[in-house]
Amino acid sequence: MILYEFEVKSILEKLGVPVEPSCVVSSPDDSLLHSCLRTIGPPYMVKAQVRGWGRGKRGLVIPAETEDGAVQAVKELFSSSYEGQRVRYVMISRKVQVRREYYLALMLDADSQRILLLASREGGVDVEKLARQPGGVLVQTIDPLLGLRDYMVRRVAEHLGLNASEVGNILRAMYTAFWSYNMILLELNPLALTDRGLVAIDRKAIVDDDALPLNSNLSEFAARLQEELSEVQRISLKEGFTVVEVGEGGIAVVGNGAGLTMATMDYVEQAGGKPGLFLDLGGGASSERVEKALLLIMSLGKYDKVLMNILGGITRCDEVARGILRALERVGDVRLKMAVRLSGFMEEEARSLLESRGVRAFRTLEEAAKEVIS
Amino acid sequence: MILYEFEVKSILEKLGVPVEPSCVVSSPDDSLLHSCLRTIGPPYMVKAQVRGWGRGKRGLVIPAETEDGAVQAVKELFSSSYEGQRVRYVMISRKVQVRREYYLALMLDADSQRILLLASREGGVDVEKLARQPGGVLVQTIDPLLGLRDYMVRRVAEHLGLNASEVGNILRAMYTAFWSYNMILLELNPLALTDRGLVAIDRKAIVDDDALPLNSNLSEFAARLQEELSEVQRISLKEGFTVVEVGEGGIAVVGNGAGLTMATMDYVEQAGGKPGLFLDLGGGASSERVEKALLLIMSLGKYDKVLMNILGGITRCDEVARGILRALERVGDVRLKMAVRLSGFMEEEARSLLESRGVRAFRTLEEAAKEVIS
Amino acid sequence: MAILVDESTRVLVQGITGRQGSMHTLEMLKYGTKIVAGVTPGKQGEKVHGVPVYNDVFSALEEHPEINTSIVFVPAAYAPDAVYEAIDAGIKLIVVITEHIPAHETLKLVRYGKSKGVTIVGPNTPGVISPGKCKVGIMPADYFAAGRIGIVSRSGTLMYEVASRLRSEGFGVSTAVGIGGDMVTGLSFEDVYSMFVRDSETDAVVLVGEIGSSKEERFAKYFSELKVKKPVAAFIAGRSAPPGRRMGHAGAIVMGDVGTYASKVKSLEAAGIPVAKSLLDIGRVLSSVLKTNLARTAL
Amino acid sequence: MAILVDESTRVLVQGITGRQGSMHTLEMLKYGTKIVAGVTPGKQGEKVHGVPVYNDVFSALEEHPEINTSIVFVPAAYAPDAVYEAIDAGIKLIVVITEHIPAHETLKLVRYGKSKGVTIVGPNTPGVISPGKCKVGIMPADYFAAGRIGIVSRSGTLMYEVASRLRSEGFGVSTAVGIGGDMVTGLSFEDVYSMFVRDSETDAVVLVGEIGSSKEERFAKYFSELKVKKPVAAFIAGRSAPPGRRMGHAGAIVMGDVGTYASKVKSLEAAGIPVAKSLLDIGRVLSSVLKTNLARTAL
Repeated sequence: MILYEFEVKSILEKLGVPVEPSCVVSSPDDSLLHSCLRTIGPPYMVKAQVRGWGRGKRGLVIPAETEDGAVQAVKELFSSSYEGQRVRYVMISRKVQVRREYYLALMLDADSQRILLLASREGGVDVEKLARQPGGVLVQTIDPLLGLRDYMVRRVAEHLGLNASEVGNILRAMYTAFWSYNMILLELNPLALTDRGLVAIDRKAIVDDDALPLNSNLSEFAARLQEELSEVQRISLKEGFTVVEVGEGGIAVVGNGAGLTMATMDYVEQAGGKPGLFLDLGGGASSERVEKALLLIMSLGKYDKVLMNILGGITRCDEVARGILRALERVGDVRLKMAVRLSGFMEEEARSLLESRGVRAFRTLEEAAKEVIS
Repeated sequence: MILYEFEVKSILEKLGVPVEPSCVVSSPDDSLLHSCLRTIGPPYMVKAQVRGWGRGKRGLVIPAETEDGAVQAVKELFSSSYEGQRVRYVMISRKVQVRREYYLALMLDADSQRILLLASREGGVDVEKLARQPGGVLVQTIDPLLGLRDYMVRRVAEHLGLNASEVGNILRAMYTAFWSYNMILLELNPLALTDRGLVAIDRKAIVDDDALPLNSNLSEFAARLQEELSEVQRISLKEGFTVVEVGEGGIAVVGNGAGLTMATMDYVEQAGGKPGLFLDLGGGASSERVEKALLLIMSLGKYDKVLMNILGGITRCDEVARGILRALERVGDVRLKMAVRLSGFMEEEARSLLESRGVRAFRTLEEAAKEVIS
Repeated sequence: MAILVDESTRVLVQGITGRQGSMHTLEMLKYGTKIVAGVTPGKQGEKVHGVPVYNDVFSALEEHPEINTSIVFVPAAYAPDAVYEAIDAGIKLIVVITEHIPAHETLKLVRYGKSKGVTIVGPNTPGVISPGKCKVGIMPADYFAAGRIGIVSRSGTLMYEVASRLRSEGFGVSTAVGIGGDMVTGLSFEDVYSMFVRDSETDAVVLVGEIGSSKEERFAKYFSELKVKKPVAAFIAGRSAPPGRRMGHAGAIVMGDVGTYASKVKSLEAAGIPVAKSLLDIGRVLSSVLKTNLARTAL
Repeated sequence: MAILVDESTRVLVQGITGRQGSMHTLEMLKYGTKIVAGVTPGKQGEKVHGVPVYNDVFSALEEHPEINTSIVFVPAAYAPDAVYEAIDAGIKLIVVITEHIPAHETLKLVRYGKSKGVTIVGPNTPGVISPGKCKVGIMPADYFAAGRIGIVSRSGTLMYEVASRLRSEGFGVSTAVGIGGDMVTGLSFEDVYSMFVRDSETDAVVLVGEIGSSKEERFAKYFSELKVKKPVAAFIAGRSAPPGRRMGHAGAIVMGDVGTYASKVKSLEAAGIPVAKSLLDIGRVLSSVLKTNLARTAL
């Protein structure tokens, strides 16, 4: 889950990272807006809160010199959208006089299987460019059993040409946040040098979805996300499905396991079919979950064909078959063309269940795919 | 440094370990004594506070049923001594109704180079006996990079037949204390099971002397120890000497390095001499420190001979020689018979310095020892 | 020989009384795996399909010192603790079936395991099977015929699919290893491949990858620098997937443009590893590497 | 060959601008040790006896990738951090001269080093010397003649004394290692001895111990179970010391009655290791083990 900037700000602020004064409104008519503007005082930076990057380039950050200008900017942002999503929150910050911008980040790197601390003398959008120059970005590895050590702080401070104790306070807070909130990524970009020292004026974080049910520090943020979900997303999250719209095709590809479902989709495309939806049931799907997945697909109204590829194992084929039959019963008159490939644990039971109700079950992916592509 | 029981109690109490009500007085006339007794209420356990073990066996723990009895006990304890030291503090505790006694300890084990968590179903003095039976004491290793994990808590609770969440709270507090106060040993003995759950009614800890100057959590305890030191101990601590009275002999053995000084003392004894004092100067002794060490020995008035064995390296022989000469100058008319063996870094300079003032410097330990033994 | 598990494997099942633990204990026993004990706190004295249950790993090991492998079915919230216990008790191979363990937990766990010389398979893995010898996992055994091809896969069901296609084309498997689908796993492709290279019963390796992360690219680099090799054929899922999102600037800094299907295929092919473009092609590609490479890589 | 340090050793001095660091840098240079760089935060660009100084270990290694050994003179409060930096930068042998590092810090440090395959000598050690080849330490070089006897010692100055007695009786040293006098150290007697056993330039080992802890008893047990051995002669300081205090019940539970002079001598002798009863005796005892044992332990 990508956190909102204002959520990350509140985490960092609690941990003692210097930030600018700001407030957040959830509509242009928010009763807090005017008192907020007065408390903060001009000049302002008015920033749409979005779950993603590239906000600046899309005009979703607007500077304003006056209260009126800020009100105008807030209105404008609430009528904007970001990747098809309407803007739900707008943050109004005191605009800070920046002498220089830096970049600081912590990330969990899947490849090196370490935590990486990244630091650059150039904040903002130039970081990626800078990274291609040798020595442009300092990459310091942090061993998870050791944690952040003083020598790392010294190296970063040295690289940035900044005071080690100030940088140390920020890094220690970041490292604490990283673990306390299961952050896979935490970026301060830019970290601004002002006349009063360092201020983290923009910040982003991604938290590990697997930690959401386990880490109570995250419940507030998880609840906010929950409210924003579409029906499809809500069901997917609840049932453990991964659902991705992959194109304009009419074939929904369903499988158990991400790799298998992807490979199935790849095959459909190679065989000339047009996949439109990817749905991974996850491991050990029960009949209820299979039923829900199919009802979900039907509810979207975009797909006229379903190719389901199930390899039994932790998943029982007969459970899958029962789920299919229950879904078909529920919707009654079905326009959906359905091809099921089943193999593995309880395969024969599944096949006879399905065929007793006139649903064809194939032994190979090739046969099943042919059915929906033709 | 061995902490006082009341010091350990205050640490554990802050960390949430259940303890009995108690207070500490520093003299039988302490103005707090009566209000203390009233607040706690009878029956009482009156306990001398000593830096060591075996208090019970020496009659330094006295139960009292009434206020008067407790006052009596306090008086008695203040007139007692422990290993030659007068009792400086007495703790009055509410006597707790004990259903069963357990033993819990954390120690830094030099040999396995791990932290050991020890747990026994039998508290009090039987622990050592119990340890000889297989399974009598549970020994759980804790990896310092991993820390205390839930499975360890479960194992201990299981072994003791106690509730895991109650034991867990105590163990987590102990583990925190162990690291926050650089404890080499922390013992709850006994940990008592009462009608209101577990209560740590006696507790001991040793902290690492090397942490005293570095860990501010320890300053309060270090300051208390400082007040109790004799002049010799104070100087030794300040200068980094290790001074031990080893017997009734008149020879003070001085060396640079514990191993060398011990070996020198061993040699003296084998050659028929009677060592009385062991003094390790430590590494890199300056002339000032050598001077102070010699003045210290003279101030004790018990030793008429000094054998000094110095191997130069990090220590400069000429510095040692200067220190000797300065000490001799200071005391003027010296009764002390002094034999010095010097070897290594700046040996020749040292030898000529000493001999110019009539102090004999030997090349071998055998010769030097002969001088003081004869 | 095979790798990781074989006839000498003696298994402890952690979380044996749970639904999954119990069901797969039975399946493994049916396959012939030597399961000697199980653990569930508070259930000491019970039996699951005849296997005795203990409260903790230490107690199980006291009674069954022959245990050399553990399989973990404990739920995500408690799984790390279960694995730490197994590591500290001295078990050297731990297969973690559990999914949804937070990545931070796994990161520490894997690092700790490595520091103690412990091999962790998973988490979120179907496990390991050496057909005809031993299965420590949840994979349907029928898909895996015994033979001389090693399989290493990030994905579970896709590994079954690949195994079953190999079987239908006459290839058997020496050992199949699911390294697990999570961000952080105990084993990398490189780790497993190097075991196959040393295994006298493996002639070639099928690598089953997917888009995302740079695990395949890293393997390609490793492979291209190796001196002693066995032939490898690869399959990568996700050719038709739309591009995923990157992790902000940090992702771009650290990973560059890797992780896509194109990047993976390019890296592997540049290293001399042919990539089957379709599931149907795997057998053919494998046959081709076996023919062309055997001569120069025979050990 | 020798062990730990030899002609191929390239040294980084951490804390080079301090009094001790600077003085011993000079001494080591005089001995012929190849010191290629030093580190003191904030002093980059300076030189100490001609050795360039860097702000951090990573910078030093960038300029001098040949560094394979570090010697640490950093004060106790900062020494652990310095060692962590050296470990993380990839240096595989670290000699920690610093004394008074709290035991908890050393415990973590040593464990961390081991988990990364790093050898830590010390803390509170005089260091390591392979006479005629390389000295990474603070010992007075004159005491150590080159030869074929390995020395391993807990104590610093006592190690010099023993070396000088060996020299005066005609024995030279292959390598002398001070494992350090602290409670927790990076190397044990066993670790160093096993290196000597593998070293073709070492014929026998002199073990210099002292009372307290059970390091000597553990070595005796280890030695008695070894198959391939070289002769050992021991000396233990503290025969005349009054008994020390034990660490409460826990000490008794864990250690029993070990740690005394009598216990150490008994354990060593039972394992077949003769103990010199006096400093004057070491040469004779060493000669005797060389004669009686060489035949059966020649490698």
